[in-house]
Amino acid sequence: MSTTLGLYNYWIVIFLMMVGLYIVIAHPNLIKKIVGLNIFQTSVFILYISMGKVKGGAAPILDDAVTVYSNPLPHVLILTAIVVGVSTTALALALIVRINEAYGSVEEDEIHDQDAPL
Amino acid sequence: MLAVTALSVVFLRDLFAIVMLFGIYSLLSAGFFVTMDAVDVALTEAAVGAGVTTVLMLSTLALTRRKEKARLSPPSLLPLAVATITGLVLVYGTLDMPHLGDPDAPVHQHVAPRYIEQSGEEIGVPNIVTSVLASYRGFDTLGEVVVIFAAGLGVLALLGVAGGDRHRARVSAMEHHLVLRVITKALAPLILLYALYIQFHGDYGPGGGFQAGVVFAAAIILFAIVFGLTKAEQVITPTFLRYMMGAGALIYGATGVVTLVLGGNFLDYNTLAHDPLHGQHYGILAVEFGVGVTVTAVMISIFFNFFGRSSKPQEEEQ
Amino acid sequence: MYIAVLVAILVVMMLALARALLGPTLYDRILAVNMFGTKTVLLIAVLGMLAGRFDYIDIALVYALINFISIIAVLRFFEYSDQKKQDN
Amino acid sequence: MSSLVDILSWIFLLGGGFLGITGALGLFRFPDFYTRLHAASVTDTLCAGLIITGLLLQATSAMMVFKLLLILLVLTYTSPTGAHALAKAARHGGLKPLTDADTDSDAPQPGAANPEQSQGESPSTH
Repeated sequence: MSTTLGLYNYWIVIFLMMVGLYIVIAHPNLIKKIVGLNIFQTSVFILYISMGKVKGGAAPILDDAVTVYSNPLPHVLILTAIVVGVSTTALALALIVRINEAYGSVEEDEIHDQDAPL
Repeated sequence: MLAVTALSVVFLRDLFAIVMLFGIYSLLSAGFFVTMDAVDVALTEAAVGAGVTTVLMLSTLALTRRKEKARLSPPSLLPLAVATITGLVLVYGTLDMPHLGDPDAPVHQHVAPRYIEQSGEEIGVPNIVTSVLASYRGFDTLGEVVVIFAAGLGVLALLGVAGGDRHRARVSAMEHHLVLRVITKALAPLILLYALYIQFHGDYGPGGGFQAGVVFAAAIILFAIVFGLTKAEQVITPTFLRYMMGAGALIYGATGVVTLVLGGNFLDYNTLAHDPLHGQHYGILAVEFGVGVTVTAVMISIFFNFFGRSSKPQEEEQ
Repeated sequence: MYIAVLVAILVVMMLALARALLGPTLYDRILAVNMFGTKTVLLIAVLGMLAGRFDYIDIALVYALINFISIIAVLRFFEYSDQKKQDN
Repeated sequence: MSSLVDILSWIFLLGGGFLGITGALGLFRFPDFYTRLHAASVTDTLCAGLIITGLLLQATSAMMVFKLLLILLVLTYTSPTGAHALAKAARHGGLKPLTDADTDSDAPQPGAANPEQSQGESPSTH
């Protein structure tokens, strides 16, 4: 029983990860792929953060009244990762916009079709 | 709840609705971060996920089309199978993972205790996340800032090229919306002020350059949405933004160089003042300021580029 | 007692989520997202009270601000994409 | 004295929670967009106000009171504005309010009639 509860978080993370993966693999629409990537990304964030949690711990801001803190290291990594994530997402979206301008479509198979005669 | 939201993303075809759902998803995950004590992360996710990402995705949607194409052939089972099998393997892997909240887990044994116990004396900043971010792992963060800078450059290179007629974006559709204008006028300065508070209060509470930069950019984005791009670009010109993008990263790097000149290691703030604690404090302030400037400038210029395009295709399409 | 309020807010969030999933129009979804955001602000504020650390209030404030911005952005772009459709 | 404040704050908090649930039920059950908007936005504002006021009475430091007041201010500003803008956008987009005529004749109202197909479509059909 305790195993299930203790690992519940990880399983949710894995489920989200797989949903993201599925979207990326299965959907031809590029924007939807980006959303899938973002879901995947968030699931990794959640994995890190839940690793950093210490039972009974408080937020890692020094305070005389508190003795147990959660692990600050994952927080740092994820904090920067989120901001970097949004800039890479923006880059990907910019690419999509350009693809749309060049091909008039954001569907993967249509783009392939247009490339085929070349 | 997260799982439900994610699942529904799979099935919905209207991309607009998907983006809405993604906003909810990110709100949920930020709520999760709060319960996991990661206040800084929640703050970042709040500003980034719910604000900037949604806005960027929306403007991309405005540039492309809203509906996902209906698929003719039934979805093949291969991706589902791949995902399921990978998932099962990963679940098998978690059986060996330490339980949630277990204080003896390997993650908590390595460097983290040192950060928690020593940072009060070595850095003198109450927020451990800030001291780890800007001081202990200063190199990492410099790298991240450069990545953000590079992403900003990439977007500029892709979208900044002049193309088509851009004057449509100049006039906002919300120009006539009186209530919105008044509220925006009242709120935008408040948001800017609050961003500054987050920036400089980051040593003591949740906050810091990354979050402040995003919130600051969000205020400008709000202004640009309601009052139109022309007015927003009068406030902050694109050229100025381009300089600021570089300037932030430079401030960060320069702090490192200054410490070198003063006889320490790169990004060793102890040399910045006679008292190492004060030195650390100055160093963190400078570095966080650099981070904030770069993030703000990159976010705003990314948005301006997307937004400047978003009114154009009216003429170009067909 | 805080717990009661927390549960109430969670129930509200669940209902809003259901509305966001069901639609039927896009405006319903936007409305649900808006409500969801407001409730997240309250949730975090109450959680902060429960934990006795007022740093949480900062986050709630940021949420309140960002939520407004995203709603305005959604409306702006949605109105726009509508116009585009009518033009064609 | 302090117990009185406590009781007051509990009343505020519980009232807020109750209103929240009411509003959400309205959001969930009402027949068309405008009624839902009404249910959601009106109760939402008051619910947020009550809960924040309840928290205010429990606040321990001046900074906290200030921040809570700030949240209250922001919420009272933004939430009605958002609702207003939303309603205006919906009206502009051509979503028709449900009137007596609709309910009498059971006529399918735009948007709710065929959820899967009409998602987001309804504004452009008018």
